[in-house]
Amino acid sequence: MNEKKYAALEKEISPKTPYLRNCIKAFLVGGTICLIGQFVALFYMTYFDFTERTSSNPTVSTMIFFAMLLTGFGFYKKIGQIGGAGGSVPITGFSNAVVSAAIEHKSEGYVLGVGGNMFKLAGSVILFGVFSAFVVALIKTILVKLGVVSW
Amino acid sequence: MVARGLLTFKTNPSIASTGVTAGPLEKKSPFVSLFDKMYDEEQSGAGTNEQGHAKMMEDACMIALSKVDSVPEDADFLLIGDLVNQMTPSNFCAATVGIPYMGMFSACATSVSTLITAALLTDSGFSKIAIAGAGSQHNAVERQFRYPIEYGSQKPETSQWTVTAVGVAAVTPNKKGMPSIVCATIGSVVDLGMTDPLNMGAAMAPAAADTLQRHLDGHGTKITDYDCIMTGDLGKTGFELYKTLASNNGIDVTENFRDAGEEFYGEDPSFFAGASGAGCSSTVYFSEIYAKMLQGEYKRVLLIATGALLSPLSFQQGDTIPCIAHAVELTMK
Amino acid sequence: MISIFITAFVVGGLICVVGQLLFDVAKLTPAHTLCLLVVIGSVLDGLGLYEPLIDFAGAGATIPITSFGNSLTHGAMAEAEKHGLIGVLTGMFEVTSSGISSAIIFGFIASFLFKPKGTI
Amino acid sequence: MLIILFLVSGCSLIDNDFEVQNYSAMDEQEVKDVLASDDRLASAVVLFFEEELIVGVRAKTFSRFHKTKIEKDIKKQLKEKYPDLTITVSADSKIKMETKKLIVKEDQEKLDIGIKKIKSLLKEET
Repeated sequence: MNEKKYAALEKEISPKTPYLRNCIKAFLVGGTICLIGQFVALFYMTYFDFTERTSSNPTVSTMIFFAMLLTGFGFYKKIGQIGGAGGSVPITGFSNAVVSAAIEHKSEGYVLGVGGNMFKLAGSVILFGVFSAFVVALIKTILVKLGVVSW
Repeated sequence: MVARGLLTFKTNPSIASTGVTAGPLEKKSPFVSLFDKMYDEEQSGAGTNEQGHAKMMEDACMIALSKVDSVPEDADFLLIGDLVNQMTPSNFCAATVGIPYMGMFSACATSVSTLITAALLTDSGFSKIAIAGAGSQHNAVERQFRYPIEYGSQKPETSQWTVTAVGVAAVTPNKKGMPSIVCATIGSVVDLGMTDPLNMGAAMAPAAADTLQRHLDGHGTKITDYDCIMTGDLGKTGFELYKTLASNNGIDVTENFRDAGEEFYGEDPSFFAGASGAGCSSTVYFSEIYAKMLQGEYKRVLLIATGALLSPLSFQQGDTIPCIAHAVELTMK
Repeated sequence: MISIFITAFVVGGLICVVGQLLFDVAKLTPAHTLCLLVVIGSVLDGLGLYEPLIDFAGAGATIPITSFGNSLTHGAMAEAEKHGLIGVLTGMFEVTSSGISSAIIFGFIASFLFKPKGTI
Repeated sequence: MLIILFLVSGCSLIDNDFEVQNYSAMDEQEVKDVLASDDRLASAVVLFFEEELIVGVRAKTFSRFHKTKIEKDIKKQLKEKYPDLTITVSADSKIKMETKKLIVKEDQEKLDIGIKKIKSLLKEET
């Protein structure tokens, strides 16, 4: 039995990934989280002085807060199991990554444990977000300077 | 006779008693009535996962010893292992019980590798009571190998649930009416290029099939000689693959093939492909199989514990998952 | 008024479907998927396409992690417009800070309040 | 202050969803024409007050992609028609909401405060 033959056998016998079902669940769960986000945004627009644009910041913070509670009470991993990407792609998934790492490493103390591991999972998102923003903004700035495009 | 990892014991050391402890979720196991002690809380009342893990191990050792009317001072060796970094729970357990100790690691195959070593020490006359066993704790293992417990990642159907359980056995020189260790096969590492840590059963199946083949050839036995051939923690997917590989090798796959991982949580789909972890094979071997042998239902069994020898580092660096399987043969006379 | 809720649901859901396909078909880990989506969000903003998407879908575009890349880029570009190249560095967190700071604050608070449960 | 209270209930003049409140002496027909001719709009509220003209519009669902362009277009057209007024056009629903509030309140004393607030809301970026 060589590696290739075994890989083929493994593919045949392992349960197939239910692509369509996973996508539908991701769509429904992710869509619902965004829908809740929209209600939160509407709340901020109606009762506070936020416009459609500026309401996104408090909305994001509120959703992060909700996800903190869900993670702490042990519900978010269920959402993640059902929704897959529907649970991890929204900002609530980012919050789940931060909060779950923070409470997990509490046993090692607040400085080395919580502080050192909080961004264990989410740190890469910040890194790639910041670096790609840097590159994109740099390219755009140069292109503007060269007169190829305008702001 | 010793040749290429094949061992035959002259004095047939016995398993005089066993001790099995398990966490709260393991109450769902069909074998629960055979477990000696259950905890209502994952950390068994200790402050951290690792301390709870160590406490569970201590309790299992004490239970096994008390069943042979002994105290830790009577025991000659403690051979135990787990999956946490540097096996700290085993180390702390050994510190508490104070038995001369060797930590052993063969991932989830530790249950059998410790049993073989204990049998060797007993066979050579160095040991009157040797405690052998292995354990795992879900939260401690998951956080080390995968994600934080509360992280919402989607597990595929092939993934397995690390059990919170410890199983140990007290190995003594041959005693009448007790299951005894006849022969064993030390596995060689098999790596067929599997890389998915959420499908460990598939990675381990070839190792199990390889060791099964070597044991049958090396000791000149047939499948029909055994009342039960039980693998450790292949899970539903791995077990299917292992049976396919075995029948490809010309082995007649019968009803006597069982897998501890597949059976551990019954048919509950929330555990996906079944159980895994060093505690899975050891608890089932030292409760279900041991009890069936004492009752006389099983006269001769072959236990093949499988282990995936990966680390979080090796997986992240893109290495494949090397796997091992050790086999031990028990008889009841 | 109703239509913004429908578009939020549909667009947010579709972004998650893209993530799910990256999980299942491309076999990426969650961390790789999220990083890729953030980069995509950032590039879309560079092309000037993400803001219209927010106008269209509201929370459907601001809640998925892609908006994180978008707002980082947006902040960097807004500052670059005012202060030139150096603004690329200084403006980065001007817009996004709320997401990161609330994640840090709530994450730390959570570590006081909760401990991992480990149940199914 | 000379005020011509001209409450247009909307339905009689343009479309059901176009609402105009005029606290100034300006002719409002022009604004109605501009808004009515733009088929990307679903509804609008218009407020004239002294030198100010505030237009809050709601774009149709798929036109929301071009919100900024719609704002610019309408502002440009209105600027031609009313060169003397300070014109504020926004497709943000908050602006429309606030403008509508000012209209419903009919409290002219506080109008300039309200208008200032709307403008400051728009100034905030992000």
